[in-house]
Amino acid sequence: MIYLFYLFATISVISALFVVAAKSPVNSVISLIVCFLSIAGHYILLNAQFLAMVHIIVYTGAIMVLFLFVIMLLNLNKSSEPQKSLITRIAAVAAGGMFLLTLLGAIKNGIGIATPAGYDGGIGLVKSVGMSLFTDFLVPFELSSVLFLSAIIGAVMLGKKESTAKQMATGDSAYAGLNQAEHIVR
Amino acid sequence: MSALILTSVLGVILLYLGLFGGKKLLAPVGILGLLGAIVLFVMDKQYINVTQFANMLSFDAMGISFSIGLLVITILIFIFGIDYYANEEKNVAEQFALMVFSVTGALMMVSYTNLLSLFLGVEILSIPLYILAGGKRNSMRSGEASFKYFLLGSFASAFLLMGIALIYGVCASFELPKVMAMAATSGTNILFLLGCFFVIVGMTFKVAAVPFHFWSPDVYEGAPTLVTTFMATVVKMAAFAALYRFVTMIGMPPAVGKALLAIAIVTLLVGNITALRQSHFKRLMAYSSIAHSGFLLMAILSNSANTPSVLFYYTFTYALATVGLFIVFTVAKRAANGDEHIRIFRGLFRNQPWIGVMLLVMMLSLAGIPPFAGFFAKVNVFMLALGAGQIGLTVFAVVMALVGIYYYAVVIREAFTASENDSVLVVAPSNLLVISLCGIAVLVLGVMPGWLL
Amino acid sequence: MVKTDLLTALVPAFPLFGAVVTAILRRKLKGNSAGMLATLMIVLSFVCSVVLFAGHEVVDALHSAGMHQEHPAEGATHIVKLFDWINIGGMQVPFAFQIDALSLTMMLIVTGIGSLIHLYSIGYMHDDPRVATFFSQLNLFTFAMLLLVMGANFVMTFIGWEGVGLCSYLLIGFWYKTPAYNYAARKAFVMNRIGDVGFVLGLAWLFSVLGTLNYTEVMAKAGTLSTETITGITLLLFVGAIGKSAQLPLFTWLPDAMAGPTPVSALIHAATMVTAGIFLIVRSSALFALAPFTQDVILYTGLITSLLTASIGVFQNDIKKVLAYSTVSQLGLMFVALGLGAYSAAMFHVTTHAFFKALLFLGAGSVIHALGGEQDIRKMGGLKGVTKITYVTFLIGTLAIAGIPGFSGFFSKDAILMAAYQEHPMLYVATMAVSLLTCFYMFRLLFLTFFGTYRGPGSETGTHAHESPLVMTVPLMVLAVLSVFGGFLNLPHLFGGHEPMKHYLETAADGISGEHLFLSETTEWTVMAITVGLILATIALAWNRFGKKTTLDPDPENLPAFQRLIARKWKIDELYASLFEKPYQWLSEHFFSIGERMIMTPLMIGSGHTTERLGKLMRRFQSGNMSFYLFGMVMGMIVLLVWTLYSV
Amino acid sequence: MILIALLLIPFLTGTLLLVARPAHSLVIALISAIACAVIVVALWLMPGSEVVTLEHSWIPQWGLNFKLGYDGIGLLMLLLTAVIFPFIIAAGAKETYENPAVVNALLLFTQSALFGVFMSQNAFLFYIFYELSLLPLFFLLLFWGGANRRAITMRFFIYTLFGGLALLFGIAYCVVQEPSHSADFTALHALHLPYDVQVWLFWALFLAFAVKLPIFPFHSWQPDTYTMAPLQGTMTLGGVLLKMGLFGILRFVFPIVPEGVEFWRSTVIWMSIIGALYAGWIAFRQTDLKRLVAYSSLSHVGILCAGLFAWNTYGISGSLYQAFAHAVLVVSMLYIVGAVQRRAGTTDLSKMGGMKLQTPRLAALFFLVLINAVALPLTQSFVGEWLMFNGLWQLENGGWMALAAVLTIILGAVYMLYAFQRVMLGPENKTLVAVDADRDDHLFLVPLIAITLVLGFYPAPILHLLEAPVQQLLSVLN
Amino acid sequence: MNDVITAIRTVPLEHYVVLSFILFSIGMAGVLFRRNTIIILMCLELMFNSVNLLLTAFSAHHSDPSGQVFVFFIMLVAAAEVTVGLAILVMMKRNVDSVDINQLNRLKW
Repeated sequence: MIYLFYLFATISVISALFVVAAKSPVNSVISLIVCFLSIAGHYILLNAQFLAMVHIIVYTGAIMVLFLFVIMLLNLNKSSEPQKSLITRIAAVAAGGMFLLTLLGAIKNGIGIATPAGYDGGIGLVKSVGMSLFTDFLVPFELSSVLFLSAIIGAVMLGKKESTAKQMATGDSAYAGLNQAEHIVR
Repeated sequence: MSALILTSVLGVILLYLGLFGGKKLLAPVGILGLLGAIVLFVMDKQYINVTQFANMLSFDAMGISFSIGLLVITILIFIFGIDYYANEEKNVAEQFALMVFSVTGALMMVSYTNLLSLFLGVEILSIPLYILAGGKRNSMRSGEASFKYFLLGSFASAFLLMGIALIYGVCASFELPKVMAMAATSGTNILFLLGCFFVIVGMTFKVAAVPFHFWSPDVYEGAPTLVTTFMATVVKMAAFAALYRFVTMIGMPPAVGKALLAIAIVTLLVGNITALRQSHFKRLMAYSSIAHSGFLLMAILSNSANTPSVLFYYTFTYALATVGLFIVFTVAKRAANGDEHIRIFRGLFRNQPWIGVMLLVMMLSLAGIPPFAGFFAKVNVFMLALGAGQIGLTVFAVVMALVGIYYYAVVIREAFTASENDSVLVVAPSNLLVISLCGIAVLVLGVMPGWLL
Repeated sequence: MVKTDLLTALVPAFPLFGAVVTAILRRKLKGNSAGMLATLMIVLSFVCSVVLFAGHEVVDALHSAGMHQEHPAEGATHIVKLFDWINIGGMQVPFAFQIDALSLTMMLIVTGIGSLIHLYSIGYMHDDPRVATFFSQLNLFTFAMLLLVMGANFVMTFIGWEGVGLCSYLLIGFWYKTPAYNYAARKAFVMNRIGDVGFVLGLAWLFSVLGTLNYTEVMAKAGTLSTETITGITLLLFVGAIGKSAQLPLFTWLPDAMAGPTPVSALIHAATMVTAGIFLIVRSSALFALAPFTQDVILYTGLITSLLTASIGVFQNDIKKVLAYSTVSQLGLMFVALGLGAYSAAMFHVTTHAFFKALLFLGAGSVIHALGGEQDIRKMGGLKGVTKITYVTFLIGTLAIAGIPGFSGFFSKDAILMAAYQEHPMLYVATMAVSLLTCFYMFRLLFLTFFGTYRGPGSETGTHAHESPLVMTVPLMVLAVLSVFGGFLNLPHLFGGHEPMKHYLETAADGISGEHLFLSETTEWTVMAITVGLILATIALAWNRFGKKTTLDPDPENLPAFQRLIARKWKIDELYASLFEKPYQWLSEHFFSIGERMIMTPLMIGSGHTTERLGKLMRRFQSGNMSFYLFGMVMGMIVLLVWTLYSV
Repeated sequence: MILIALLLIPFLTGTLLLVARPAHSLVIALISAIACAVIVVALWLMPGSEVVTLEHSWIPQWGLNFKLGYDGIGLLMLLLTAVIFPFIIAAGAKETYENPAVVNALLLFTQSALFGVFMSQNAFLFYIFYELSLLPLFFLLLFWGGANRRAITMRFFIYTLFGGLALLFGIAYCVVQEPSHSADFTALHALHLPYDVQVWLFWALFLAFAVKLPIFPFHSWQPDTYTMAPLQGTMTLGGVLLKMGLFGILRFVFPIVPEGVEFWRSTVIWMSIIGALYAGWIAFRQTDLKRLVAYSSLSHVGILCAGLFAWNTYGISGSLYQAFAHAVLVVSMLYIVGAVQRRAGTTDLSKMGGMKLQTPRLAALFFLVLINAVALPLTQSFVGEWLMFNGLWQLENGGWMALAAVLTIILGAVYMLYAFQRVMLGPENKTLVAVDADRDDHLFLVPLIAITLVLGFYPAPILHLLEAPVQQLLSVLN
Repeated sequence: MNDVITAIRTVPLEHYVVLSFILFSIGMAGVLFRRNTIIILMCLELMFNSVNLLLTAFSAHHSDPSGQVFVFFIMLVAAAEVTVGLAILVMMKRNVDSVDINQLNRLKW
């Protein structure tokens, strides 16, 4: 069992790294999908069957496709992304590393979470999660509809194609040179 | 709860209104709906102080006062919206609706008793705002603001989530009472502390505290003024209420207290000092908002019985003044053909004495000069901090308050200096109404703070 | 009693009334009316004083007791309290007058000589357009001087003290168009102020130890104080006296004060105000008598001052300056007397000096008037034929000041010389030297002015010169009479007198009762003879040098070095200028240019600028670059995390 | 009720003026100010009315009460304000301002705030009025100030608020420490803080007043501001506003941190005295008449503060008495400055001289004002200074303090007479064409001079007022 | 079923915590590392997912379904966010013709 965990863990970490490192966005997407799948594997290991399914459907099925779709739509699949300067990248890696170190250092003496006595392996099943979702978590569930509605409105509002590019310029003309003109009247 | 339902439904109604061309009706209906929500809050006695919906929300005294405050501010912004969107054809309904949705999220944030409600509240509050910030679709600045806000906001959300997850890991529950009970016993658990820390990171991002403040000047500047107003007021109120709830829940372990203290200090410093050399009004207000976050964090830090009322008084009066000022700004900006430098206020008093006086009142309130509301707000914060034994912090805050007065005074000075060219300021009646309401409220609440508490 | 109170209040009230009325109506009062009114007021005041004097119990007592009063009569001191002036906490300073022998003497001098000088001024100031103002100020001065002498406590005296200083300032600078006069006025006021500092401090000290400032109580309690305290207090009071009475080191203002109209010089800078210092010391003689060190200081200050200024007087060419230095010198002599504990002698000299110095000043004024404003004695001469009355009276004044037996100055000066001799023969020699110098320069003055031939410009004979009108000469004559017979006020035993003045004053000033002259009559006669002989010799010397002078004296610049130094007043003015004035100005300028402009203001502005600069710097962090923002957030978070989690 | 009236009369009149901008604003303002003066004088003359208290619940949640009242010291301050303000307003008659109605309104607002300061019995109430008094001044300076007014106004505003915020901190600290949190002075005065707290809290409470007065190292704002401000602004600042500093010291510093005062007393006294000497010294070489007056005020104030900190009957009552004198002095002196400026067209001393030839009456009035400035006996100033010197003397090492303090009377004489000479005396100024003081000038100055002389001659009414409260203050010491 | 239970328990909770931290850090570093907005968005998703994993692990550990419900909500929110984010991205791409975050620096100071 633990070997399976290690396997999935290795896959997810490597694919995650690849997401970050990949030159082409499509490659990133693919590795992210791999990563997500491996995470789904973890879910299954944890007997969270419902989550595993939803995860694959939502992430791999919807979100990642959306990503791919956008990449295609905007024709971003060029590895022409200008690299950040070396210093920035080193700093980024250092920051990530330091952050990880800090976190790991924090738990070096154990996480201090006691193992509960009783155990119910079935909580990850659809039935259990569903019960919880539609009883205790009903209100958030309903309210999340608002979230989606907003997201939809947003997508429509922002994603709609604007008439011409010229308007952009005029819209901003008032700001022209503002940064330069920012002298303080004293 | 009925109010939550009402606001959610109100958003949909507004969308439909927009769909069927009732543009003129948007704001009135919105205002009516929000008023209705206020009425519902006042009426719905059965929910008061009772943790409802499987420990998701609890409309206790603090929740209700903040909710009503939020709704009042939103109403004011809606009235502002009448004039603000008067010349716009597209997407007006959507923007109003998004604001209503956002308020719904804010209402959740101020009365959550479950970390899930907090998280959802934050997201419901934020996602409409990401969109609203990009509301001026033909403006690069608006887009940039939207994007910055979104990206940084999501980034912060990730931390918030991480924090919640860690807390859950230790406490095995998302419900505040249970977490509180666990915090009492295992408050020093390292994961728990990490969790608290990350949640605070997420929340302080929303209140624009240093070092998570970077978004605010840029977003304030780029977003449409109305949205900026909304962000500066509603978001701040909601986020502070949420932060306070969270802090009381975890009972302020020393490590968290230290983190908050450090954040408060740098926030005060950066907010006030950076604003000194700022002459772009919206950015100035952003830094001012950061600075005020610093003061509010002091109140949070003290974590005493008075903190909620002080927080409410502070945020509400701050919001009133900010709304009024942004409207004055909009008016002046129009007269100055879109310039946003503070020099646009020049000649304001001569041109429109009443508006000038109102600007003065609101600015002074923000600066914390008596007898305006900001004064008692600050005093109470100081007293809370002193009550908690934070003498050094208070001294520092006092010095920073002094620095703060300077940049407000600079704006006042501009407004009360005669201008070279007499451009005519046109103030729509609705705007005049809001400005006057805000100004007078700030004054009245400053003189009689008891009426609000 | 009521009558006394009323009269007492009226004495200062008249001049005050006169001052106010003439000031307010100065436009309306044409011609001599202002002068008349003012003079009338002083005369009324004088009359009141005389009535008071006559009604004074001590006078009766002295008469009835054949002037052999051993102990002051009961009721010799009469306090007239008008109201509580400053009354708070333990401090009670009533607005009260003290009527006793001392104050009555001074009142009589002030109002008496004051009346004469007022009268004189009517003529002297006749042509001045601001004559009413002049009289107003003169009246005000009299008022202040009366307060000074009549006050029943130190603070009352201080009111007058400052008041006369103010009037002195006003009157010195009366002709305000000339900057030099204004400067002189300012100098006088400031120097007086320096003395006042001492006075105030002395009073504060006195009050803090005794809890009262009323003369009667202070004198009664004086014995309870330690010697150190008394020495300190008296030294401070003496500083006040120095300022007012123009002693070293604060004497330089008095010669400059001659810028004022001559009657002013006569009244203020000769007869009354400058003697305030002596008055003060006599008034508090009970204190001074207990402070031997202070007395020594007074003695030597007086001595040095009188020698120094007498020497300067020899080389002065301005008629009024000569008199001014003579005044300082005479005041010095009075201080010598005070230092020797001869309070009565000092007061006696005050009185006679008031007579003859007023006379001399008025005479000088008459001369100046006659010559149309000329003050340089080198340009005078031969006036005795033209201005007869002036000449005669001036001559009498000169004789009096020189100490020719029979004249008032002789008796008073002799008393001081005797006291000096009694202390130490060397002191006698020194004071004698002062007398001789006085004698010399006074006769030089007399001879140069009235004898010889006219040396002035424009005319060979000085034909345009004319005698002054009656209104001016009458006071001269009265004063001349007083100068002659003033000495009988305090005729010493030696000449068969009973020293009535001394006995009278004894009732008021405790110090006087402690005086004892124990020289034998022979010694006294011998000393006196030597004195007179030397004086006569000096007169002869003066006559020899200046009696028939027809040519101009050499310019002081051409004198030999040492004489030039003296003629330049020992360069004391220059010394003060470089020692005090220059540093004062330098400090004033540099406190401003360095202290304010380079430290204080930059500190204030700089702190603001620094903050602003910091703001500018911090603004750079808001670079607009998202990577930076993200990085900033993360780094901030890491720092916070490390700091909070690992340091708990 | 009458106390409320005092607050409202100027405030409402001011509002009226601001809104309606009538042509005869000066008259209206003057009537209002005189009405206040009448009320206050009536309060003063009515026996047994020395402490009137009006208490009303204000912010029940924080236990704050709206509490007005006054003791002898408060009454003196009220009297001072009420008496001086008609003059300050009347001084505007000669000025040619744009929008005189607004000026008058601002002045009336200041007056209202000042009344509030002197009557409030609650620390927060005090603070509110204290800061409120600053705002009208801010605008007065900003609109009607002289050269470089924008920067200087800002400096003045911020510097004063710097002190104000320190005070706020101090108040907040005390209120927190005090169990009832009511911020009532009575409660605060009963508070007994630990010694080491008092030692530092002293500065928090004192700083505001040190800046307001201002005393030595905190004075940098003052000369520029006084010089730049319009005449009436300077009058208000120097005449009345700085009295709040003294009053505040008596209200806050002495009763709340007596041990702190004890600890810092000689430091403060020396600071004040050094400042007084320093300013007096500087005043001498000033070429601008107004700046000279500014420094002279600074010098006077130093002595005021030193006297106050002598903390004995004479020191405090002398200081308060002198406060009154100083108010009268500053107003009259500045009026003279204004009169001279109008005639000579400048305040530059080096360009003046010989004015007396053409304006003898003005010169006479100037001189009468001047004698108050140099604290000649029988003027008000003398009584105050005399008491203060005595108060200082009675301290430990008081002799040196008194000596140093008394030196200011020399400095005062030097610069005042110098100024007088530069302006008025000297040979005729051919280019100058000046009219003499007219009826208005007399109407303005003569009453002030009369106050000076009358109260210098008969100070009992005021001193009597101070006796009891000063004793009460002193009882804190034990 | 017991097999499953024991199976789940064979992996210590710490492992999940560490894994989650690692993924989170990688995501975070990615956000800092890349300039391409779309990849940054993906990195954000990665961060969310690490949290999901953690929550699920905790949930399983505590036998409490609410953790998994929370994950469900996170997915929900993530979906909404991605929607909005990509919409904004599209808008940006249209406006400035770039998805490079360093191009977005008009708003500053």
